[in-house]
Amino acid sequence: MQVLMYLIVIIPLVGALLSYVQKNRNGLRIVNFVASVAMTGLALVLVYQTARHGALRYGMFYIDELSGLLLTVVSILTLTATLYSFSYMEREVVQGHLAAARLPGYYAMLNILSFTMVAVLLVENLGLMWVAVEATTLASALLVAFQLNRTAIEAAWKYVMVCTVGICFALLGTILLYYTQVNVAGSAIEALSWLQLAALSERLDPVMVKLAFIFILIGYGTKAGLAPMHTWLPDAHSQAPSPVSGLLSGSLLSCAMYVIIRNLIIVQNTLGQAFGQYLLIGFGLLSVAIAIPFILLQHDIKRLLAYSSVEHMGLITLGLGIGTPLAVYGALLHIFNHAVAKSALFYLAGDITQEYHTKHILRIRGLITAMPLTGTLFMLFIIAAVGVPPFGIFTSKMTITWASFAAGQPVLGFFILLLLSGIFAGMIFYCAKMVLGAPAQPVRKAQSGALSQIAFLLSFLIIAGAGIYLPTWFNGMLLRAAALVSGGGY
Amino acid sequence: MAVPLPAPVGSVTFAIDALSAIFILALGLVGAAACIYAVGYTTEYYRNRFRQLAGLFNAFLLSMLLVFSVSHAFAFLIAWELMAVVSFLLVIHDHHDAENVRAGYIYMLMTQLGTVFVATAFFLLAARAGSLDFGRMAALELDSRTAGLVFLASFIGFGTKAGMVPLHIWLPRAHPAAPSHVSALMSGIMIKTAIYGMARFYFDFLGTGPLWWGGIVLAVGVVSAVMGVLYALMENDLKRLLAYSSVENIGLILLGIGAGLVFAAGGKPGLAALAWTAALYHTVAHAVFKSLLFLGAGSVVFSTHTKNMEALGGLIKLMPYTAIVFLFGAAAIAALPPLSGFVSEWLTFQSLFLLPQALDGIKAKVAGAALVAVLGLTGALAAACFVKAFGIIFLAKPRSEHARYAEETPAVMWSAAGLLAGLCLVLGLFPQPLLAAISRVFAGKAGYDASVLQAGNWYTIAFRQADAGGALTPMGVFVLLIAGAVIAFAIFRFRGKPSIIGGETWTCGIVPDARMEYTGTGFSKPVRVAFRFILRPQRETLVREGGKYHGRKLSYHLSIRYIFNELYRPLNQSIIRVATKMKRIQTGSVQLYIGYLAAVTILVLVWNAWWLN
Amino acid sequence: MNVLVIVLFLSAFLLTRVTILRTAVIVLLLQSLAVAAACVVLGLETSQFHMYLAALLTIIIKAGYIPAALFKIVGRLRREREQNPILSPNYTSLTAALAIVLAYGLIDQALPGVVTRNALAAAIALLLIGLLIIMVRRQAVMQIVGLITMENGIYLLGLSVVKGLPLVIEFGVFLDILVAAVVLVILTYRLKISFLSTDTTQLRKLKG
Amino acid sequence: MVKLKEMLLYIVQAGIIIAAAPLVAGIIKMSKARLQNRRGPGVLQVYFDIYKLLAKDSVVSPTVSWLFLAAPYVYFAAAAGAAALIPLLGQGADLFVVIYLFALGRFFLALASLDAGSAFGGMGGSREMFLSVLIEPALLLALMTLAINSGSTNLSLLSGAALTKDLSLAHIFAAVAFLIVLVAETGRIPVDNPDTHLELTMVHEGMTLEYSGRFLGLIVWASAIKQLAAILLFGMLFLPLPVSGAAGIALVVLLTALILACVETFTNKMRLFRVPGFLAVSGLLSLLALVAQ
Repeated sequence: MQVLMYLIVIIPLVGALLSYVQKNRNGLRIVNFVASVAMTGLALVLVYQTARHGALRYGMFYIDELSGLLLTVVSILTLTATLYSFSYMEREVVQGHLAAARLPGYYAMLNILSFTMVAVLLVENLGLMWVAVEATTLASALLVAFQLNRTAIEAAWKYVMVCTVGICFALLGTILLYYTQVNVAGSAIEALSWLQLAALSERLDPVMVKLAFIFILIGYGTKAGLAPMHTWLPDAHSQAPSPVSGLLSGSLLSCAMYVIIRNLIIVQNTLGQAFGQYLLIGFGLLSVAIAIPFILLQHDIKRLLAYSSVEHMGLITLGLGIGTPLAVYGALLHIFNHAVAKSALFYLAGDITQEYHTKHILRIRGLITAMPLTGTLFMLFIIAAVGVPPFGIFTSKMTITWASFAAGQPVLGFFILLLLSGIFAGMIFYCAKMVLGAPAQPVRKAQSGALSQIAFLLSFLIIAGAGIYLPTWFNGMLLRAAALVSGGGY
Repeated sequence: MAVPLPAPVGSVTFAIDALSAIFILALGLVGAAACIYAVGYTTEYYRNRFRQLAGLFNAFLLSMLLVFSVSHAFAFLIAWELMAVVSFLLVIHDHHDAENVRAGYIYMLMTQLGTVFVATAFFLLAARAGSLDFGRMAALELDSRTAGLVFLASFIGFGTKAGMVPLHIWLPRAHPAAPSHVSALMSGIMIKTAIYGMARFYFDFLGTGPLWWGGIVLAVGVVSAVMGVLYALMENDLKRLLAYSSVENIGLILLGIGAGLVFAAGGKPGLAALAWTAALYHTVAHAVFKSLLFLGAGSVVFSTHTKNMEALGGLIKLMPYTAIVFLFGAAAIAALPPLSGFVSEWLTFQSLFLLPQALDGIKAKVAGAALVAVLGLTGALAAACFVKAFGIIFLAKPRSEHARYAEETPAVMWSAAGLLAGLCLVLGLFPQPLLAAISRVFAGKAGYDASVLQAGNWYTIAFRQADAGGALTPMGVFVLLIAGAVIAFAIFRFRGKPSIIGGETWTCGIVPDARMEYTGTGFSKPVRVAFRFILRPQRETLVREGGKYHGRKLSYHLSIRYIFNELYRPLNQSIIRVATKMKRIQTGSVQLYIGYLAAVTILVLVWNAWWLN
Repeated sequence: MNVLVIVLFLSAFLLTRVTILRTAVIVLLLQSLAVAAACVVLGLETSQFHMYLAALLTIIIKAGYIPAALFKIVGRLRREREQNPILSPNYTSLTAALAIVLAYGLIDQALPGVVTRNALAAAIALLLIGLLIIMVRRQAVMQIVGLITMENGIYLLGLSVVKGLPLVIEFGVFLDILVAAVVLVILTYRLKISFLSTDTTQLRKLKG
Repeated sequence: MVKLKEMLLYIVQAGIIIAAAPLVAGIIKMSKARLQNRRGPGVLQVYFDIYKLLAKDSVVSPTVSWLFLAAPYVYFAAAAGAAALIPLLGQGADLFVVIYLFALGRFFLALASLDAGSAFGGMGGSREMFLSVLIEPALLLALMTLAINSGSTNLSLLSGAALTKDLSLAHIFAAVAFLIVLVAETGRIPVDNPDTHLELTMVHEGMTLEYSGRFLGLIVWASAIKQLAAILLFGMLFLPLPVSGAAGIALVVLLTALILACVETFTNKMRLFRVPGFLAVSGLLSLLALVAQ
């Protein structure tokens, strides 16, 4: 197990190194294919073991059910993003948007990004976690700017500035938390280990913890795309190359959310649930609400999806805010579902923009005729993303809503449903505009590459499967993770 | 039966009780006919996309079956949404027509809004019951405030799906857009899932409520019935006409339900059962004849490739079987004895007529009488509407090339519709088995007493309650009609074998032409004029100078204003306006973005400080 | 220690007034040196070895590499200076003064009678002023300077309340700052190439 | 089989009404002529007309379908069925059945009017359906005033209720309301003119314009039956029988026929779009009757 954990961290690093020195394009593919498959496979084995045998700890590395869930997300998305990258980047080169010589750099950065994300999940220390989260920003910033055109640089600039300022706040919060820890336990104890913090949590100074949590929530919330700190998100997600957009939306946001959850566990123990609830529900509602106008009036396909991510992050936050085991379960399940669905949507959007040479929604028509598989899947994934059965997001969305009612907050539950139907209106409207009808240009049946099709179908199977049946071990893992969060304590 | 689902949904239970059984029966009858029909209908029309269509169609059937059979709120919502999305995909099946896509969109959106309320209703209840299982919800005693909220939420939610005015706006767009055998299912069964939901809530979950519940349902029912049939009568698109007629029939069902609620609230268990029986009987009857009509309309479209009634005519000779089955449907929906529509209409009349018994005072009398009068009005309008539909489509001479070269559909199509036509007659003549099935719904339900509705014998349906009663003998009516026809025949042959001489229709000496025939628009004109305060007809006459010898050419365009659609416009516009304003927060300025960040931090800190004290 | 605090206040205050990029970088350099000195002082007080290490890292990264890289850019951006800032220097200074007052007020409120009162106040002031500069300056370089100032503030805060973070984390933080600076510098170059200017207010294409 | 006997009673009753219907029509015609200072045809004239029509060949347009040929039978059967259900000899039936039997006949006749493809027929059908839209609510309201107290819509119970009642104000209101409906339903002045063949004014006659010979004979007879049934309904429900038994009924019918003739003589046919107002008066009276009870 120990080896497994180290391997998961090391493989992407090695992959990055090998990619960077690789000049041969086929070699590049083989390296990345092997690296991503190996990492995903090992990660899933590790997750399965965790689910079966409980938390594992080796030095600074730690994995429990909560990080296991996130590791599932990150590893699956790494695999699909890599698979999709092959054909996407190839086409970028063919279409002349990109020099072939820059491909090694791309794959190296991609590997580093997945390394940083895995690091966020596996370290057992809030400080190191902060380091890893900041590292994800930096690794992805260059990927966002990868196209090096004006908009990409603009997006990257905003991304780095806003997120770094936000993350500075998170650092401030982390330091404050450390301060309380030192006050209680002296500096002898392992600093900022969240296991220790959670164990100490009942003795921490509530005032300071409160202050710390505010900074932490706002700081990591920036990274997780909570309104009103979400402003960078649509820019960055729309300008990055599509595989990266998928990864950013699917796993990076989830990782930031994971960090918030880790902090939340400690804070809840110290302060009781109410404090975190108010903040989380507030930010969650605001995020869902703020996404509505942008989704209702949107002309950029990738920005549409990005705002949908804001909405989903808001929903997850709401689930965490409601705080009952059921709601947290829903939120965690939602993290998983959203990651799979949204990443696939970004990939598909990438294919679509490459085919139509535009991101403008109103210039894209008749997808289902022009690109039958892509169009069909795009529509199905949109339907999945707005939370319609039989896809998983429906289950998690309704679980969160139901939890809200069950927790004695029917008004909140009703508002969630109402706001979500606003999102629904926008998403379905633009989806219908793009997918249906007769294509404007003469129909030339286009197909995506075989590997990317595999990526799409894999995502589709997961999201459809998650709506119908969750494997018992996975479900059990989710339940235990939810119990961790709402029960507080490890 | 219990099936495990991903927790925390827990295991999903399936239960089919008397209530579900009735709806499943309707689904089975209509579904079977639609399936048989589809064998003929889809091959010609959708050769390319046949597989998709067939798959979705079956998924649609399955989803409706699930809606009727699950007994778990979460599973119900899954089935409910599944039904919505599958039917949405069916509505947009022919997506090259932008109108269909728009119809599908509006449908999907309204359904989603409806689901918001349905889910709210379920969750409100389930939160009290502490379980999502129907059994636990039914066992719950609710306080009146929650019960009222649940009632309103479920009524709005299910009402959207049922297509009650003013939440009906999707229905006349979506039903015509789908392929006809799907329209048949949508109008026949899908909107009845909402009735099922209401019945589930009002029987099982909520129990007897206050009087205003029934009042609201009755009011909405009246408006739906009258507006639906008025719009249907104004319509010249065959399938839209049928769709609006569905709005009307939902109104009629709601009248039954409303009366049932009033009776239950007024402590008249027998009459409450009677009124609900009326609603449920009409549900089944409408399922049969509306599907039949949609299948008939499908056949017409299949042969003529147009839904515009003004372009049809004379099909009775070209498509004789389709014409006969359509006539059955039209007569049934116009509630003519001895067909199925009459039985439910009679039951509804009885329950409305006895409405004053549940209440005291003059107001109740007037209200009851007014409701009966409105029901009569609706019935007469429906008759006018279907005289128009059948007359303009099937009778006289073809009005266009479309109709002139129509051919009878394959036997599989008209015989499928024929099955339903037979059912109309069976349900009209032998209502007892279905009534017996319906009466089982009330077994053990507080506030309902089905024993009032005793089937006296195999040919009579009757009810008797303290100082009220009534009986109907459809079979007797049928026998009398046969006897009357025999007498008529005898009279006809009284002076020997008749001879029939051919002679053109008299048109003041000119050779008759299809263009002289009365049009659908013309046929509905008197009603349009009389009801102009609701319908707000507008006409545009364009005068163009014709050739030298022809004088002027007139083109005439008539439209009515849908006052309920106009309710939505300001809403829509204000949403867009607000959204446009809100979008300004994303200015693109990175400094401002960081400003937001700082501002929210300060706000939260201040809130925190304030909250501490 | 008090001398350092005065230097820090002064540097922060100065930053609000400079419009020439090179001067801003020099001020930043000074500020970082002051922070490093604070580390050393704290090391003397607590006689913890890792404080010296932290001071060294601060000098290498914040007073060494980052200013060097910024100088290099600024050398390329000859014609760039902070013109028409969003908030004029006078007002910015005024706000900064308010921030300092606020910092003291906050500390007296939250931690009355703390020993390192002045250092803490300086830290919070740096944080707020850094944030302020990011919000009211157009030039990319000025924003980077603001960010580093903010970072310095947080670091100083850490120093003054918990005597610095554990070493491993400290390393990580420094690494991140280094990489962040690299990334930002690269992006600034790209801004110059693509937009012919490093004025960030022209980044207004992505909205809505 | 008791029921069989009952059924026979119904049929016998229908037979009597069928036989008597042309007579009543003739009586109305004659009394109308007398009121207008004409001699007019004899009371048996309608029989003669029908007899003559039944011997004639029918001219049928090639445009029409089987429906056109079947409609007279349905119309006749519906009228005869309605006649059988008036509670004279038989037990009577439900009120709504009678009303919907009328609707059945109307439905098919209106369809038939569209079948020949002439504009007159369509106009007649359209107007007939329009009138029915106005008549039915008014008719139901008028009958409701009675039924609401008896707690049943069974005609025999209703007529029983009428017999035992004194002539109250409410009763008179209701009677007048029903009379208005009766005029409209049987297609008489001021709603429709049974004697006209002027294109723009005819309603019922417009629908039957394409019929000739035996078919027309059937329709004329059926119309007479329907009229008699309606008159009987009015008489049974709203007029207290002065003498019991058949004589009483005959008297009531005569009286009603006379009233109809008077109405026809003293009013003019009104424009189509004034009819709603006319029937609204009926509705209003019914409501008054309801309130006055």
